[in-house]
Amino acid sequence: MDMGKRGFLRAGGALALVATGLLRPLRAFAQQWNKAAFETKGIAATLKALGGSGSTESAQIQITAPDIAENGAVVPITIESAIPRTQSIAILIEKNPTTLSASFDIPDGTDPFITTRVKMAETSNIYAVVRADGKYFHAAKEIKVTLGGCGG
Amino acid sequence: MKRFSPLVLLALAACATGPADEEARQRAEQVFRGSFTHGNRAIAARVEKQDEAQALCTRYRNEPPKDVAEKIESTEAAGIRYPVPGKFLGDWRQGEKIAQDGYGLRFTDPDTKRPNGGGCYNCHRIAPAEISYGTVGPSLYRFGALRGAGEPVQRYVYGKIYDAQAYLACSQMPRFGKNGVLTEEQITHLVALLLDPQSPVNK
Amino acid sequence: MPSPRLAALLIAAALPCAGLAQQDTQKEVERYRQLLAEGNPADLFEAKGEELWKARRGPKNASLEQCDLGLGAGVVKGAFAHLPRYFADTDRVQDMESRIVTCMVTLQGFTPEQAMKNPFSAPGRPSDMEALASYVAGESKGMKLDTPLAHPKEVEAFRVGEQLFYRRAGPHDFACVSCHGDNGKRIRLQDLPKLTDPNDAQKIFTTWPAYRVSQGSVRTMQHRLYDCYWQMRHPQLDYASEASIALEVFMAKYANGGEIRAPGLKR
Amino acid sequence: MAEPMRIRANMTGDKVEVRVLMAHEMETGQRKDGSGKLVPAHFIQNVTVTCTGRTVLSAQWGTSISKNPFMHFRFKGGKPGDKVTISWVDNKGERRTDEAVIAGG
Repeated sequence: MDMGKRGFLRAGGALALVATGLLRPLRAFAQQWNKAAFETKGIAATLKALGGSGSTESAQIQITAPDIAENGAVVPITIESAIPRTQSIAILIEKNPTTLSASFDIPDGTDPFITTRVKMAETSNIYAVVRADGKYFHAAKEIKVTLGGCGG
Repeated sequence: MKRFSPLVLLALAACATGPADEEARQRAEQVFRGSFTHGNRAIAARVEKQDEAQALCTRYRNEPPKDVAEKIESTEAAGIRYPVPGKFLGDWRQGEKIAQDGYGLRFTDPDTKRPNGGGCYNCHRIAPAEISYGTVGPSLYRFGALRGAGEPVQRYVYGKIYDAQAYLACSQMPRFGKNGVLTEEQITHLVALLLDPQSPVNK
Repeated sequence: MPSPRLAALLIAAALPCAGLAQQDTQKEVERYRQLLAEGNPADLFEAKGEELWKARRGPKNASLEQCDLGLGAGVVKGAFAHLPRYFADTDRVQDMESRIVTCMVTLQGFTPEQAMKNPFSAPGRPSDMEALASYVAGESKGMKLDTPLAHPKEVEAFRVGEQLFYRRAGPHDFACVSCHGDNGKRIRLQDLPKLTDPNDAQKIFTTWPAYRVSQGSVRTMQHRLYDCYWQMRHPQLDYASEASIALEVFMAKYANGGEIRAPGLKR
Repeated sequence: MAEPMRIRANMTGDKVEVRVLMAHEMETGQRKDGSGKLVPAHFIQNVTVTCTGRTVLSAQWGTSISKNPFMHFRFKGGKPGDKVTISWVDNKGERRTDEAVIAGG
């Protein structure tokens, strides 16, 4: 694709965007990527790789997602924690080839709330794992992934 | 002003099967042949020529007059090849796989050794475990339980899958046997899926 | 042995009703679609399309900004609402995509082959056309579709499109009407609009191009038709072919009056 | 080269609602191309969001985040006119940073 300058700006309104390309310093990514956790299979093993020895089921974690996904490539999911001092939220998908999908660090001042979209290889339980005050809590929900279109 | 008035729509629709339509039909055939030129010629040849039922159903927009309908039904019925008596019921497990599978005969389906699927769930509810089913055709859930599974029903289901237009001219259902989409054996597996008391359809 | 027809009458009894399960499924699928709606990745395509539209490209090193999409050279806003339409300079009816191709040829100096080389993206191979079409369609968002049917060639395209809509062929005996002739039907879990019913057509036709989550990309109306014919076991529909445009003219007539919500978001 | 993100940042009460779309293939490493070869994994691994120099969210992602990722979250302490800066880096070391100005409620 032979495109010229990539930056553009939409002035005014809620949609404002400035592309600054490569200008950000590397320290923005001082945080490491937890390779071990992302390559682990299984809920318990992944929890361990994330640093938890065990976790308690909690009704204070709310998973909002459809019971049925029309397509497994894009499954919308919202996780909200009402547990005081929530520090991180992780999304685990039991039957995916690798269990851990994402982990979000929630600093003070940021709501313990995250919406994203995940891929699901098949119908599976998804787990929301919350670390709060150093302890681990979780909630789970089954999402059915359906065949769509004319199939095959 | 340029807006298409309902009246014009009506006028265009009304002349759908009149003689003035023949001109539009011929022009459409010309356009059709000129619009699939880059693909597989064998597939193009297959769709350029319509068989009698296709041509009649196109002409009457799937609502043929009674005499035409009867002609289509008797012609199609005469073409059904039935298995020997007692061999209508195949294996419902294989039937379920065929009902799920949509493979075959598309221009990206080069593997002609892989059997074609029936794609039945695209249009029908069948076994209750599959929630992703279509509604273009009627629900077939509990088909055998509701209608029995004796020889006349077996024969009917086989024939209906083999050539739906033997029963209803211009049915939207593909003529799976007549057009060689499914083999006779595959059809017996589908008969079993619908009629076998052990099939999840009838549990 | 009874005739097949008689057997059918004997056997066809009241069908079991679909029951609650189906409604629950529909409700959850609807929820899935609602949850997706808060962020449409087609936004990314619109932005890229705008940039491409304004970029100097091709042998003539020109942008597409002077493209005449039917409302005069340089007018993008609202143009999509009146497409397809007849264009005097090419003496044919053109849809948005074929018209963009024309502009890429006349303004930028691409050959038609170059301009139509990659209309449908594949993973790792993005398509400029999908971005350009998203941008142009997006510039008519909120407007009512109002395609003309005045010029004799527009009328002819409608009548050809109508014939093609009902034309059954191939090993599955499919025509467009096989799936789009009734209200309230679906394939698997996907709703099928009755394209000759203005209520359905207005809601659906005006959401293309659309980001398709199953394909991870914006797909255009040309792709929708190509994909339908693929499912119909027809050969590959030529890009921007006369048949494709005739079908668009036919569908647009029933969709006229519908609010443009393109680029949309779909399974 | 990476395409720009689409960022919306709006005030809702005393909180900033951030919605972002990122253009990325998010290739799993398990898909085969036309010739049957596995396409190598290519996915965003780290995302960082800052507002006036303060980190308001950081994330680690695996291959099962959907193609063209979307994310929505909210934080306190921002005001209209402030800039929200979002950066990502993927497993091939490609990176992208974009900014949006917080709009009023």
